[in-house]
Amino acid sequence: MDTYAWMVRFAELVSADAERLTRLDSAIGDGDHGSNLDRGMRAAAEALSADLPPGKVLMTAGRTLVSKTGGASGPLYGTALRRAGKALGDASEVGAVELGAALRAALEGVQELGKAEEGDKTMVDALAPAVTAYEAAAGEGLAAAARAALDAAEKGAEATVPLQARKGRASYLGPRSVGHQDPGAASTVLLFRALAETAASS
Amino acid sequence: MDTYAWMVRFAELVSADAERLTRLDSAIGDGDHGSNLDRGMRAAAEALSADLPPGKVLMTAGRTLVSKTGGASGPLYGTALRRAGKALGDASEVGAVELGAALRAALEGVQELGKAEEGDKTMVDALAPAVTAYEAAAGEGLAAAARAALDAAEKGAEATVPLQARKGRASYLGPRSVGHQDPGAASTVLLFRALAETAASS
Amino acid sequence: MKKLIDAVDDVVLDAMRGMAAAHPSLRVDLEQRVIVRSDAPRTGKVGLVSGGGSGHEPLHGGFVGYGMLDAACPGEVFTSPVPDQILAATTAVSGGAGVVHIVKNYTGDVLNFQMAAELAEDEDIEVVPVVIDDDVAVQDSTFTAGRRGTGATVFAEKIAGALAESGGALADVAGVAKEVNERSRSFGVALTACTVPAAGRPTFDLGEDEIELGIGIHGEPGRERVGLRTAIEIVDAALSAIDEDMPLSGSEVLVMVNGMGGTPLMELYGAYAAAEKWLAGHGATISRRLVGNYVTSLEMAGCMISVCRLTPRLTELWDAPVETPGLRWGR
Amino acid sequence: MKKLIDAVDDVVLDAMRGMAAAHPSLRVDLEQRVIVRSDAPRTGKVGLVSGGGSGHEPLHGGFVGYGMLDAACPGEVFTSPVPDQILAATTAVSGGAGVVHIVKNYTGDVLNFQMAAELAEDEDIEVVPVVIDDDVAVQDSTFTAGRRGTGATVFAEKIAGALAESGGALADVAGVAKEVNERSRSFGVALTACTVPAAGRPTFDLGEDEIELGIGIHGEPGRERVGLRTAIEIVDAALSAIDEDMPLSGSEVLVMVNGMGGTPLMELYGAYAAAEKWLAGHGATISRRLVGNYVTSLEMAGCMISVCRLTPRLTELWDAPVETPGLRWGR
Ligand SMILES: Nc1ncnc2c1ncn2[C@@H]1O[C@H](COP(=O)(O)OP(=O)(O)O)[C@@H](O)[C@H]1O
Ligand SMILES: Nc1ncnc2c1ncn2[C@@H]1O[C@H](COP(=O)(O)OP(=O)(O)O)[C@@H](O)[C@H]1O
Ligand SMILES: [Mg+2]
Ligand SMILES: [Mg+2]
Ligand SMILES: [Mg+2]
Ligand SMILES: [Mg+2]
Repeated sequence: MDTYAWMVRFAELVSADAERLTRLDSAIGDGDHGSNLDRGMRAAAEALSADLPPGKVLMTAGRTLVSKTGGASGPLYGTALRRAGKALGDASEVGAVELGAALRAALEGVQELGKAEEGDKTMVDALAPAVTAYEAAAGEGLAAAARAALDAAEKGAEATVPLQARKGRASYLGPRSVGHQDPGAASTVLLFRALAETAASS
Repeated sequence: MDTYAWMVRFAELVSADAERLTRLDSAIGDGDHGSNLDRGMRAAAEALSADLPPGKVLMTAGRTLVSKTGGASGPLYGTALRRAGKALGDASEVGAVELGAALRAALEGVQELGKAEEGDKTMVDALAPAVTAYEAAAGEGLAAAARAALDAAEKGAEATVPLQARKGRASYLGPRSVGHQDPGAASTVLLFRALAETAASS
Repeated sequence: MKKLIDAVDDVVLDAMRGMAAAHPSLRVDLEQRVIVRSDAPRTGKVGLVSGGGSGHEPLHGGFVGYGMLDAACPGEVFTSPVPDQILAATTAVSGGAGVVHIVKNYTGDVLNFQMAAELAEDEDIEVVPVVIDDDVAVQDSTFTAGRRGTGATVFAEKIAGALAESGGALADVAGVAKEVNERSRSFGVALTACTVPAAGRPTFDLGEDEIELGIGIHGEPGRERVGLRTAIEIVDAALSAIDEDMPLSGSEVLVMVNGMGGTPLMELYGAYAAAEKWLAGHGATISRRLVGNYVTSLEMAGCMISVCRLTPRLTELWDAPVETPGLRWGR
Repeated sequence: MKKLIDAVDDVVLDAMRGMAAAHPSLRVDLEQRVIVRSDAPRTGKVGLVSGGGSGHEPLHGGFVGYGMLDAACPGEVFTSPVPDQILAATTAVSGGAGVVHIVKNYTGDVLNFQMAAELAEDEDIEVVPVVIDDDVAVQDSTFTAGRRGTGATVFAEKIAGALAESGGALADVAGVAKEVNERSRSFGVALTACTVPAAGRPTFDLGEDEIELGIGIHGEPGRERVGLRTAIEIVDAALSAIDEDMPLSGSEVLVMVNGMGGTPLMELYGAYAAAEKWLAGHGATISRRLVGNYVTSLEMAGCMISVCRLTPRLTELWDAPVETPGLRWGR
């Protein structure tokens, strides 16, 4: 698994979709999620190089996100990637199983920091089912597992629409947060799309 | 000549046309001429009573305008009416000739205070030709003279459209003041419309 | 029209009620419509009175207090106050040493202050009017109404106020206000129009890609409508117009980057950075400054830049303590 | 979008450049993105640091100075600052007596400050965070992100700043900031939305006859959209919501009628008059107040009312001298 290619592709997808993410955040937040994540991932992509070990790639991306993103998504995405990188350790090759453990660590990091449960209408609603689906399909290999994770992330993000937010800015809207997709869940889909594309082409 | 009826009618006409006057003032001024004159003439109409001598009516209206209107039009209209009232003196009856002298005094008062010449795109452009036309027709009686004055005021006001302003707020616009009617000239038409209507019905 | 108001006809009065409740240091007379320092009149002190249409807050009511104005008379929104008001303010602050009227050069203001001065003279109060006409956007000429009074009004009120506070004589207080006016120039730019409550709709229409250069402070359109520009270009247009009229090279200047009401402070600071760079590049040094909303045009977006060429004496008077709702330092 | 800016991506940096040029009393580090009192660090003095998204000016950078904040870290517009920035501010003001972080309760702010505090502890700087959550428009619950931090931030920064200036210990400075937060409530109303430069269009759409009740300060929609109301009705809605949550009868209060950026001062004074009347009718006495733009939401039109139930000690700390670009008295 080429984590460098994954991160670069994630940065590209975020850049291409930044406006949509910001629009989602305008509806139930403060209208900056796209520009936040784009700023962070641009910096991350610049900080990375292809010759870093896979774990180090994710750790560097995570640290850069924390340093450059701001907002809620900076610490959350940053922690997710740092934890994932840490889980990979110094390994020079990453297989389906190792990546599964890394994704699980990422989810735990996000929940530890943000205290969100599934159903709170946050990125956790895409991340948690994606990780579970990945683990369930890990036996079929990296590409299949990543594909399953993407499907689950997409369904999870879609399922945030009818929810009332209990965490993040959207929670201030109370019942008015219903009917809109959570921007962080939407960007999490991009993380798994990048993963699926990278895994498929490797 | 019933100066009380004249002033009351002027107040009514201003009230009915206040929005149009303000719109004219928005184009080349600061968008308050209608509300200014309406505020002033409301107060003036309230301060007046039908049993005052004709000259006193105009003086009271003028003083009230000065006290309540503000802006450029307050002192200018106020002075015009005060001077006109002064010219009428204590007379209990006002004929065509006396009113002519009063109107001339009003014009002089406005020009003394505001230093505007004909062609500067101000109320003077309606007032001056109206006074001249009145004087020319005074021999035909009050109603005819007032009618002639109204015609001249209307033409004078219309003729301000192509002019570039040299006095008042419109002058700040330079060449951009061209193509709009001067609001003070437009309200001066109402003064003469009120006069013509009052003279016709007396 | 969306405004935080009750009745359209009462906006000025309601604001004065708020000033009265908020500032125990001020005496607000709702009947006469004047805002007066609570310690006025002070025997032997030259009185300093200003006024004009409302909608330029904190000008003028927010500049009443120690070291600045003794009284202000707010007219209706964008409408000069009436002579009765100005007379009431003048008598309220007259301590026997005369009263200076700071008058912005608008026909209405000039005429109403002139009538008030005549009435005051009848009551044996000596009045010296000082007319502020600093706006370079307007071509000056004796055949016209002349230039408008805008941002330099704040400079004149602060500096003349300091001199009056320290016991300056009538001629000197008026003289220093005139000196400030002569050494000051302003130029304003609007990104949006504003809405006079009584009119109910914006004074002018500006397209999404247009701005007005050379606006006044009464919601009146400017001298030229141009395409949207960057802050650096806008600051360049303003300072170039000022510099052309009053060369700045070699001067120590007081600069005000003034918001017209609806532009965030963040943007005004950005414009100030551009102004500082421009002036440094043209040989002028900023030694004093104001960045913020001081002479507004209701909720208009945009800014006005004012520059005063300082002298050591003017700097000293600028630095003197002032304590008003809108400007305060040194106490 | 019409803004007085150059490049959308540089608005915060350009504003900081302007702050740097305009205020010699501040040290502005464009690299680290922090605004620090020029006399920091002062040995033995508890440091007071705040920060948050930009676009709320003068909060927080405008409140750095004598008697208030020691440093501020402005994030991108409406985006929490990053831990590196907060750490830089914390080390810059650390005089060995510990540093208090004033944090507005937003997930992003809380997380970024928390990470910064951990980094600071690594450098042996003791940090005590105080979270401000005064906004009664948000239902409080342990299952949610809780209430937002809004207007009370100004109260906490001023009062804790006064205590820190006079030599208060770490626990006491943090304690008084917490006390202010507990005794304060706010409620905001928007008449228009605002436009984040990077987004390029208004955060939400409001009809010509609609207003938002219970807005935050980040351009986020409020808790309820209702028809246009008068100032008296709006003030009643805000103060009723506050009073319901924290009964005001019998209290001496500090009141802020805060403009969101695009509402003329005139209207804010009108609203203050209405607030004074409302409070008097409900048994509360205003003994201190602010009327103006202190915690803005770019150019949003509207206002926020904040109330703090004073004690003699809080009043004394409020009255203590302060000298910052945004708040100044007593020197
Ligand atoms: N406590 C939390 N746990 C997990 N995710 C969260 C939490 N709070 C917010 N988020 C995520 O962060 C996203 C918003 O990110 P962003 O807009 O960049 O930050 P901010 O809300 O500070 O403006 C939300 O859509 C949500 O998915
Ligand atoms: N110097 C002047 N002489 C004669 N009339 C003038 C002069 N200046 C302005 N006016 C008249 O006053 C009118 C504007 O009145 P108004 O809008 O009420 O006052 P303001 O210009 O102070 O807002 C102009 O349309 C013009 O006719
Ligand atoms: Mg956001
Ligand atoms: Mg007008
Ligand atoms: Mg006017
Ligand atoms: Mg944000």
